[in-house]
Amino acid sequence: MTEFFQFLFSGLTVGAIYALIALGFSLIYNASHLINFAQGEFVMIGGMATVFFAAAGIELPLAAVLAVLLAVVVAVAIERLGIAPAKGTSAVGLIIITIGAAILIRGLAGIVWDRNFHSLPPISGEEPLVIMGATLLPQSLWIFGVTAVIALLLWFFFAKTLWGKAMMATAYNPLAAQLVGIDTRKVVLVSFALAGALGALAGVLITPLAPTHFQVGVMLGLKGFAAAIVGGLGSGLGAIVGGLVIGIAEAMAAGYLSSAYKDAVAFVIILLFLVLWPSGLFGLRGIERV
Amino acid sequence: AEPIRIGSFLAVTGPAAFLGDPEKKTLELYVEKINAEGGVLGHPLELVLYDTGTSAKNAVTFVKRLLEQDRVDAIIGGTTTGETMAVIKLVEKAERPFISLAGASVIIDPVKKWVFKTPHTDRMAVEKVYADMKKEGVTEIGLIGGSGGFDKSCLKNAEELAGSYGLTIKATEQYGKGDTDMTPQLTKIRNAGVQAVLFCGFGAASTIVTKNYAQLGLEGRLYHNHGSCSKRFIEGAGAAAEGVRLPCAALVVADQLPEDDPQRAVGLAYIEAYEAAYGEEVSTFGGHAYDALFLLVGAIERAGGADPAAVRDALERTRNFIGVDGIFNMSPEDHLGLGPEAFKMLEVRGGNWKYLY
Amino acid sequence: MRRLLGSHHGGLVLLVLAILLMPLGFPNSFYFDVAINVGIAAIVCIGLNLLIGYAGQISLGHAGFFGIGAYASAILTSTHGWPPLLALLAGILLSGGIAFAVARPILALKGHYLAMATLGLGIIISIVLSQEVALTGGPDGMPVDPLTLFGFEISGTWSWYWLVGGTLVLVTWLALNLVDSPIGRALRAVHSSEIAARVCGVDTTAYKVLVFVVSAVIASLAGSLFAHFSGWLTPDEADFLRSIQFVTMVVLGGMASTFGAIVGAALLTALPQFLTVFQNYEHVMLGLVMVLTMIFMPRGLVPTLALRFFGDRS
Amino acid sequence: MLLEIAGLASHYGRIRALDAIDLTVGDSELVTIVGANGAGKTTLLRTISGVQPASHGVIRFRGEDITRTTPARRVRLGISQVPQGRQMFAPMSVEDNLLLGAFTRPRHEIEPELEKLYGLFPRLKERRRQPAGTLSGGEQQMLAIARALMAKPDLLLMDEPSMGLAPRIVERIFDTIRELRATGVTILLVEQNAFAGLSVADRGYVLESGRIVLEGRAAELLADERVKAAYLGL
Amino acid sequence: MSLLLVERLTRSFGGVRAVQDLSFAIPEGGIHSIIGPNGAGKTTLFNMISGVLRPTRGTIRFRGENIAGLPPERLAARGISRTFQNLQIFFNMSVLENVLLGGHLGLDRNVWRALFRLPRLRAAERRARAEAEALLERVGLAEWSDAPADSLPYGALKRLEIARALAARPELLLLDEPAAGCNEKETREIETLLKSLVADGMTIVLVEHDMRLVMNVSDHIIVLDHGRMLAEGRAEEVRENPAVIEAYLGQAAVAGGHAP
Ligand SMILES: Nc1ncnc2c1ncn2[C@@H]1O[C@H](COP(=O)(O)OP(=O)(O)OP(=O)(O)O)[C@@H](O)[C@H]1O
Ligand SMILES: Nc1ncnc2c1ncn2[C@@H]1O[C@H](COP(=O)(O)OP(=O)(O)OP(=O)(O)O)[C@@H](O)[C@H]1O
Ligand SMILES: [Mg+2]
Ligand SMILES: [Mg+2]
Repeated sequence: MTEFFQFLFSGLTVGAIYALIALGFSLIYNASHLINFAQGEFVMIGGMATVFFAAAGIELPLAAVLAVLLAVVVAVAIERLGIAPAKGTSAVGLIIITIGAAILIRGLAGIVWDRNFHSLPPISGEEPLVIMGATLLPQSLWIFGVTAVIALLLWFFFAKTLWGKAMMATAYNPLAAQLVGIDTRKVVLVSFALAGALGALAGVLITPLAPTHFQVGVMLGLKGFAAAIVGGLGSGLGAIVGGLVIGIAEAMAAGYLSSAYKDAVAFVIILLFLVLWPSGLFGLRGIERV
Repeated sequence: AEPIRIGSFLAVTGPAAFLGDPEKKTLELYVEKINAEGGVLGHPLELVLYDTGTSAKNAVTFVKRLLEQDRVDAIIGGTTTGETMAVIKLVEKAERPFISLAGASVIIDPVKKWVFKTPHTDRMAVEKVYADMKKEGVTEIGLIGGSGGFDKSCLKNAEELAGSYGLTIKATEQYGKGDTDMTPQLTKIRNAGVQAVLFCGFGAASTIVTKNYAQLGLEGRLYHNHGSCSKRFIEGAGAAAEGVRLPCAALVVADQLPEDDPQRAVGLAYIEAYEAAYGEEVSTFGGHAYDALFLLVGAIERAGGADPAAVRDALERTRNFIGVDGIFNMSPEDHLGLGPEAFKMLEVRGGNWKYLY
Repeated sequence: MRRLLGSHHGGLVLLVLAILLMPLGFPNSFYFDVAINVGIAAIVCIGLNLLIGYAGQISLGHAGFFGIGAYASAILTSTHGWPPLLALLAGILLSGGIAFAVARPILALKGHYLAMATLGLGIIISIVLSQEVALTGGPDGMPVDPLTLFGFEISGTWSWYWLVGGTLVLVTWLALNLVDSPIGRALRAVHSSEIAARVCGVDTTAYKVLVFVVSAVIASLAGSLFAHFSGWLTPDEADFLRSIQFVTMVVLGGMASTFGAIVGAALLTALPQFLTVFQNYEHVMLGLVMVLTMIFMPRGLVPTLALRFFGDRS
Repeated sequence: MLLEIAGLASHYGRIRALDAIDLTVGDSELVTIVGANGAGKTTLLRTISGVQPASHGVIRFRGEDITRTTPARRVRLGISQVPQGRQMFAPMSVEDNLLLGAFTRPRHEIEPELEKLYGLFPRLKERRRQPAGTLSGGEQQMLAIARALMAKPDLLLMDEPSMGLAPRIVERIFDTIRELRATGVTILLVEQNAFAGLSVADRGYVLESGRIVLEGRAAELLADERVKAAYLGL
Repeated sequence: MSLLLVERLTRSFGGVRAVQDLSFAIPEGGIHSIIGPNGAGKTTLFNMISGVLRPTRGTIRFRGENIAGLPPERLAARGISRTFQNLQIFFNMSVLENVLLGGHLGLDRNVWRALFRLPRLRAAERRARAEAEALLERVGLAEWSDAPADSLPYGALKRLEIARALAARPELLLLDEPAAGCNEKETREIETLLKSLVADGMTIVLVEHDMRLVMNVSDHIIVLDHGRMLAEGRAEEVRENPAVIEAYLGQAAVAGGHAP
């Protein structure tokens, strides 16, 4: 039983990280139906920039804030310089732009910062909590908490505020959105800025658990994307559940099946989920009619 | 005078960037230094260096480019075993001396006429660890490593060698690319009942495994292989790293070596130069590149020029070359020339390396 | 000129001429090597373009099929001593079989969900390839025997150049024919409106499966060629980053344009060689080229240029 | 003059869809544009709303040059459109679609307006929670009209508002148009049903191949032989 | 025997019953109109007949066989063709190619012949092109033939859908508001076209809100309301039915032709 809880805690921690990244994907998706493959780079910027600002003598909390701001600036730059000017580019073309941006950011990070890995101290110490005989780090609790709060805020924003609805409307039908007076350019820009901040926050939170380096965004971005898809694109709750499903699948596969094939098992599970829920667990489906 | 052209292909980016980056920096630093001091035999060195992105396919293309287009006199590179193995046929056919920076022993065993290497083999690292385990009275162990070539080669050697040191492997676990938590794997190892664990990997995973090990409160010592010989590891893992043992090149503890140890001076000089130039800590991987470059320079000097065949022969006759990885004595049967004594056993104590033996 | 590019036989003639004449400008065999890699990637991209560009079904997992072909050739020839041609066919059967088996459930998905599913499929394949050390040599890779065809060993860049060039021309010709047939039209219809296509009598599922299998088979063929050509094979070739590279080639070159696929493959294979002059900044430049191309040539290189110079919309 | 357009041209790529359009709409006036398929009616309305760029000429609204302002700003200035093809926010509920129609309005004005429009289209009230994309074609058309009205525009652009609606509802739409006009809303109407369109209008324009070929009082146009032959099917 | 026999057909979406317990018969030949208020269930009915939607309950017999629930491609093969109220044009193709696709089932679809571009396929393609051109001529789109479909104005797209549906040589043609977005003159052209198709022996079911067109061409009218049959009969009968006037036509329509 202890064993099970240990696997579960691992899955929850990792899953919450994936969820936090997935929320960034969903945010941009909600405003523009775009998949931003540079989302993982925001996570990288969050961690790396905090490390380097701190190394430059800035207090850690301030360094983290600056890192988040830097990610926002980068996100805004991607939107302004990459996405906004690309009129008439297909959906896949826009994805290629975000992939290009990711390569560019990664390249710059490797030059401006370095190609080493770096860690940050945890927020509340490293003394593990023991629950049901299994251990859990306080940092995990921080990650759960922040993820839950952000998911709640996003849910409130999209479900309850007109601004949130305007953001989704922009994605559903940009032409109609303009015709009802929504400044679609601003909406998409804001979604990028928020996603940048979210990604960077994730980076700040996970670096104490898993060191960051200039290429850390590749795999984290991939897992975050998978979480967003399994949960259903655009759904905050979906991002969380999707993240946890994948995190727990990985942990249980490593624990009970085969650690060598745990990633493969996780992806098999993702495929099964997609077959059963073709638009993700909480994704919109069936609104198309003729 | 005509420059002597040294070609290089390294994994400056991609999964092995952590290894390739210091290799690149080292080569660039010392080529510049050598040229500033008048070059080799009066010829300046010209370094042609390509980033493979840790891809064997790119390695092949770049080596062809080095051979055909850049017409280099010798090649240093191949950060990973895959990149190295993929190009061996090419350099053998082109008959150009080639010094690999990758770990696996297959590179030089069996011996290939034009191929040399500088890093200790991962087999040697495992042997060093196993010897220590045996000395500590350990008989049952667990293994954990990543899915990359470096990790898997270490795991494979560990499995093959265990018997000869009287060790039983109770559990072998793996983690995936970019994983952020390895507690499930370590839980399984713990449940298997082991007295010590060997970690086969490098980079961020070193830190994560060590922290998770402490979090779960595993008993018995955690050993790392030489992939963790970096101060970053201690910094990242913090208190969790205390008591970890691992085999490293002398370079890592150059300042703790006895005054009369010939490697001390070489190591300290390299550390000073590298850290002054880049403001970051040296790594043993950069050290492989250092040794490769100076082995090559020495051979060129002895050969009296860059003629490939002569340089190759001279390389093969390298005696008592004091590098940061150890003391090299090459022969037609041994294109590495390092003995197991090249590894030093270290332990993390008080947030620093402690040189044991 | 316009007619030449517009009607597909004209384009094919240009391709043949390019392949025939290019070696005149090659100072050494390194150029052949790049050209061969371009050719191999182009073969994959032509198949992938049928799927992505024409049928509008994204796949982020085609490197998996490339890898299956490559490893089938490597393992069956080097370890089991099969004749290369037979190994190549076995690879094709295996890739095609896997593609066929998974096609129905996977292709029922749409858009980003399909992207995720294919990505997962590719990742699973690449994990198997790197975990089955006994079979594949693991992440460090395995050697591959040279290609022998009808008793002749293909060795040296010259022979490889002609072999890959010839295969490329053949695949291009077949793809152009397919696209320009009722089947090709049906694929494009699937892209645009599945429901209307079905009402017109198109069995959309069957066509999606068909094109998925065809593209997987083509990728497998290219993988086999690559394995023999390179002589050493690592699982990186089946990695998801490689899959994304293939898709990028197709999109940069121009979706729904067979010649676009070739140009995209050429660009992304050769570009890194040019970008080495930027030293540290080569990745930055690569990213920049991708972004700028998609901004200024939103439909991809070939269709945008064709439109600009010939006012041709196709 | 509320809306003044001079020398307006617009292109799709190299295709010129509008050419040298001069057109005015006075305060509280109802102006109808008729023209065959492809004449450029939709393009004209899109250009006025700003979702289609003008390549030449000026558009002035209350004397202010708005040729280059964003579509969103034009809505805030009081220009709202019932677009051709309905343009729903398909997955969102009917009510959310309507609320978004009032995106530029102050909060407290939204609720009464919503009730008023539900009164006009009871069908929409019945379906207020249903995703707009699942409505029938005609229901969507009602929603498109209601959504545009939620903005309480000063200038209402209507692109074939009667399309796909049952005859009884068409009647109601034209009644509404008349009422709106009576309350001072200015309307620029594009209508395929030229007879109905011109019957409610003060003035009219006839568009052919992107140019204005005829303009005048609505009654005059209705009597014009060319108009009769080409658009009234008489 | 009726060409199409619908029996107790029902389709619901969650709580909404779009079509309820509907039964009617369509004999072979002639133009049969289905009219009714917005949301009455006309398009839903078409969707079920053409296989786009599965009925919740009930049967649809085409030439005596129950076709309810068969996929659209199978129904297309049996001779049922349709147009869409919400345009479903292949915008990534030229106008001509759209029509060619309509005739997909009549073309050579063999993969091998396609891959190797054998002469038989080329000949079939040439014939199909000629036929498609003729169809475009017939709906008045001849001069647009090579234009990309996405550059056509709305009204022309409506006619393109008709041409595409005709290319399948259907026995039963379902038209969902073909005249929407067309002016009087264009509507007249559609009227002429429909009549000529019927003269060729086709059976047409028409959904349309343009009462002039409906009254002019229909041999038989079915009026739906809330998914049920409200009335059925010849044009004159339906036009004067008070229930139909109340639910659908309104007063002005009775007074004279069209609103207002
Ligand atoms: N996206 C487009 N690309 C290219 N040409 C277009 C596009 N949209 C419209 N056009 C062309 O512009 C011209 C005007 O079209 P528009 O839609 O404004 O006509 P319309 O008068 O509204 O017709 P309808 O009565 O059918 O709605 C037409 O010739 C059409 O072919
Ligand atoms: N997918 C769906 N989900 C929920 N309700 C639906 C769905 N499809 C149709 N409906 C409802 O079913 C009813 C019938 O719709 P249908 O499109 O058949 O009407 P119609 O008679 O064609 O109307 P119109 O004349 O406006 O085109 C409508 O009220 C519509 O809101
Ligand atoms: Mg229009
Ligand atoms: Mg309808």
